[in-house]
Amino acid sequence: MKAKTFAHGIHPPEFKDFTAEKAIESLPPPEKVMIPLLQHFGKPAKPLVQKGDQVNLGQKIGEGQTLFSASVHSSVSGKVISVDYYNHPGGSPIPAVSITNDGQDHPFSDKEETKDPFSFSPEEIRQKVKEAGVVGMGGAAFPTAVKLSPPKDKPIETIIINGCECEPLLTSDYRLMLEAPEDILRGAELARIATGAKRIIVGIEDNKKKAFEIFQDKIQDFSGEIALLKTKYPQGAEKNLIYALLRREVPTGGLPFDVGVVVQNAGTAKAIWDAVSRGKPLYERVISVSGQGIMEPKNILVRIGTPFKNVVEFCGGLKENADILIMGGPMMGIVQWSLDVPVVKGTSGILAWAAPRPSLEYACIRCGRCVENCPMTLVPTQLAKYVKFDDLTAAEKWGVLDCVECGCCQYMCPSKIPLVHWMRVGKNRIITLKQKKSA
Amino acid sequence: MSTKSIGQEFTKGLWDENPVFRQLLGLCPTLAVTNAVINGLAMGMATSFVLIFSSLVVSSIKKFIPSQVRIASYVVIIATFVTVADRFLAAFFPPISKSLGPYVPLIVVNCIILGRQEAFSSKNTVGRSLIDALGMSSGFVLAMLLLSAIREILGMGTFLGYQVMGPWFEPWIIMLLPPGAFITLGILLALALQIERKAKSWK
Amino acid sequence: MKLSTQMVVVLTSVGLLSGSFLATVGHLTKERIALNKQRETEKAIIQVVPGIVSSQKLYEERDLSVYGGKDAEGNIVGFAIQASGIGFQDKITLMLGTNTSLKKINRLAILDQKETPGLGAKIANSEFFLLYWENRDSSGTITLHKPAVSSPEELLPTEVNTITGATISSEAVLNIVNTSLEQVRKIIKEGKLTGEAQDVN
Amino acid sequence: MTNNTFILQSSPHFKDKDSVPKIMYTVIASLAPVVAASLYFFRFKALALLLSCIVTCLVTEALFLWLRKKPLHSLRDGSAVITGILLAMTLPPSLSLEFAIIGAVVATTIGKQVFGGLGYNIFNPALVGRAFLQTAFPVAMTTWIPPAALKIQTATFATPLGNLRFQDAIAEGTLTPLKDLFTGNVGGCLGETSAFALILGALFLLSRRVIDWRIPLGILLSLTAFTGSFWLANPEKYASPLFHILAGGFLIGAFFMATDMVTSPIIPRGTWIYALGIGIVIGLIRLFGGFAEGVMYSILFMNAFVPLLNRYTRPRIFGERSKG
Repeated sequence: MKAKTFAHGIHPPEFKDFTAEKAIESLPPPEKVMIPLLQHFGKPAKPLVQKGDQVNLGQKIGEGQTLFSASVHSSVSGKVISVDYYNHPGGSPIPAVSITNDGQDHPFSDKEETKDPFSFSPEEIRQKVKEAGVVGMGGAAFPTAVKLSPPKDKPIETIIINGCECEPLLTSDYRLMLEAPEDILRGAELARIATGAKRIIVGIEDNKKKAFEIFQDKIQDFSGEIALLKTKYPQGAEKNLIYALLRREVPTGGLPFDVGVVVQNAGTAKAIWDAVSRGKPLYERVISVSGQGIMEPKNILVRIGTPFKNVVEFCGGLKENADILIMGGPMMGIVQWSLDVPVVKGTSGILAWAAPRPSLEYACIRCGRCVENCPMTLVPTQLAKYVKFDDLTAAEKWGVLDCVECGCCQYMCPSKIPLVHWMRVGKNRIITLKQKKSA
Repeated sequence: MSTKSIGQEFTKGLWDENPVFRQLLGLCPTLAVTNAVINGLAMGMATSFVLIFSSLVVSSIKKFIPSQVRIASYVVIIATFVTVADRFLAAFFPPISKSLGPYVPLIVVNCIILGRQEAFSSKNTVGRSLIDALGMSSGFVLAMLLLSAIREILGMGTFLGYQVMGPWFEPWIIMLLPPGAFITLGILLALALQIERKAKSWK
Repeated sequence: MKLSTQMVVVLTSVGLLSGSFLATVGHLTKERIALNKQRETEKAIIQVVPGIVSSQKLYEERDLSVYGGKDAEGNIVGFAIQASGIGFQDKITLMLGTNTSLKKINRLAILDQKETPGLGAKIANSEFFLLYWENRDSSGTITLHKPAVSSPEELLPTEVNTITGATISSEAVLNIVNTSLEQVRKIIKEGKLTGEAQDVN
Repeated sequence: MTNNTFILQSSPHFKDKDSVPKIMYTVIASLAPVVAASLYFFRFKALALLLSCIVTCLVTEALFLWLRKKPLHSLRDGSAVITGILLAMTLPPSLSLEFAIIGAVVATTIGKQVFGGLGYNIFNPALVGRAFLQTAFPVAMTTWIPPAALKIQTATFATPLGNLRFQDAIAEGTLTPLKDLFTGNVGGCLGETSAFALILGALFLLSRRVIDWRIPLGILLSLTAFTGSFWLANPEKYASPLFHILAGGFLIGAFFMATDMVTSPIIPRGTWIYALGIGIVIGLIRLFGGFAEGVMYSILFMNAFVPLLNRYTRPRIFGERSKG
């Protein structure tokens, strides 16, 4: 079978050996959790509890406000000690519910649904997913219920399960695929039912042969297929994944809906299954704790709201020389200034290592490597120049808004120009300008 | 109306408002004919002649010229003196006339001259206009001399036709060609700007 | 005075004054300019046809004039052919002195050229180029010797020298010479050359 | 254990090991065979020219950095050394050193520093230096000596292309054999004689992905098409494309000069136009122009179009629909 792929992209070192063969361990619930009310793409949830309230495991503590929002659930049972701003891995403080764990936290009551989950109607599935506060687990944390509600005029044909995990170091999805393949496929089946799609395609990179074989075996029971993809970054980016599998291009500014596709991360598929089959809210997730700066890299199942500190301590702590801490992958992850931030729904990994000395920035020597590797076929160096000199019209015309911030350009840049930074600046300025205009 | 002293009126053309280095006017002849000092000098003199006499005439008849037709009148006046210069050169200095080619008639469109009429002579007295024209002419001749001296010395190893470089010197032919003119002028402009900046920082 | 009238009056008078002034200047310099030109041509003719005392224009067309050089008795002893053609950069005008049979070139002079200074412009230089044109046999086509030689003795009588690095300019001159000789032969054959052309076979 | 202080930076946090100095030193390494060939063929003359060009480029660069109050450590990026080597490789071996020094000064100042230094220049600095020399000292720049290894004693010696263009080599049957062109046993500039050494260096560059393969290929294709069509029509008068490829500065130009990153387009479509343009202009100059060799001018000519090409060849953005 020939591995499929897209044009451009890069091959950063993988470093997956740290954790690839380590089975998922469970982190004991911490004494205190801080659960941010915004852990997703969209508006923050409205708090449903007050200081002093007693909450149970899995109890809804924040209600999703609008369509683009998701509910938040308690990950322990105990007492609410505050509802206030708290550190957030995104950078700026966000309102969060702090809960002390009373240790009563018996495992989640697996009250089996009396009804066969596959006989639910699309509307029922969406409702249960929404109720459970499921969001995309790949990192962007887009509310899953929204993704399962395609507009009427855009019939969905295919559900793609994203098993690429193209970011270096991360292995949480890989472990899930090895340890719970049925749950992922069942979740995919539910997504198929909810969107009315005809088939499921699971895309797996060819550096995860083991997972690929398991899935090839398990897929027999479902109406779908497994596709082998070339190991390449950013193979897991939605638009590039769709192109690699179906040779369809999502139009600029559009969504996968526009080409009849819904993409779900493997972890998300499992969360959908848990939510629909057992009514289990999304209050824990699997993360990879890895990197040269971590004593014992591991894959662990963590309650949402657990401080990074507890997670890192569970993995033997940081090495002396570790001086960079990242939530997410090394290509798109966000640096953390402290270990005192909580794990959120979008946390796919916690990485640490000794950062190399920052390299000197040279003038652009127009080598064209950013152009050659941009998965969106943009011209990053030109865009950066337009943004730098505030020619936003040109920047927009040259497609700055289509940038997915994957970082391929900056990874390859021999002049070490912070291209992604300029893209973000450009996008921000253009969007702010547009909001001002429409206001 | 200008409020400068007579001395300032003259010296401004040499540096502060030097037509070539500071105002970047009249660059066409500056680039085209400065491949030998004699040509540069002749061009400078011819231009000076036209500038001085046009300024005199324009400043003395400025009262009679309605502003709607002033440019047309200036051009006629300038063209008259240009033709005189051209004929004079052709009659008495045929070799120079030949090597300057069409650039003498082209003095008509030299911005320095029309510019001074418009900016100065049409607003000032005859005396002041004369001083201004003399200053500007000197500035222009100076620039032409400087440029053509550099180009002739490097391009032929001579100055006004006299050998100044030793026999070891291999002439830089590029300096006689248009690129040499651009490169020399560019470097001189950069120097002028630098000197100006330094002078400002001292003040 | 109305503005429009004033405009007309001013422009007319400025124009009239300039015109009359220029007419005077033109009149005063006209003769001298013509004289300059004539002298230049005469000088060139005497230079290329040695030993003559006067000359007479025998033929003229665009880019080609033929002058007859006369000795003290008024006999034509040689032709001076003024011809122009395209060089490397611009038009080249030259004066070619031949004997009356057009079979021998006395000398060559370059009247006007705008070739690359220091390179193609050497065609106007005796030491590098014109020296090699003296006393050439022009009964057939003259050819260029490549690469350049350093003394006329190294050339065949029907050959002329090349300028190192300026082959195109050298070729251009050669071309003008060969073409004009051909043309003049034709003109003589057709009997269009007025004046007494002697010794023409 | 948790008193580590963390570095804050924006993503991506991984960076490729390639850097500007690394690229530059790779280019220098790739020039080794060419330099070795020139030293072999022209001995001491080649060494003297090479050293004076490199040293002058470095000194001039340092002077300019000092004048512009820029950090001197950017001298270490290796770009000045490349300019020096490339300039030396395009000079005739008989050139006196003072000309080479003038050329190196011009290359660094007018070719590079007046635009703002590395990354900002429009024209290939080495070629600017050479063009200046060619125009300033045309005779010295077109006087050739036979390679020392050839052991031929003649006063004047023509390059294979000069021979073809100005001495009717085909008609007289004196066209340089392809074998000599390949090994480099011919007259010419220091670095352009040996096709073998050039191809060796070029393969190294291509394998390290330092140069864009489109540029040499594009130039090769268009030059072959151009000269080939004339050759097929009249082989008595025109030389074969293979001769044009192996003779003169084609190989060094196509692989080492036209591929200069700073002065070539960044977008593949522009790169093709640029490369095809160079090939055609080379053909035009060699067949119909006033010079025997046209590589230098054609590259400089197309360099001038690079900013325009970059501006008008925006690639189709992924997912962008073609306008109806």
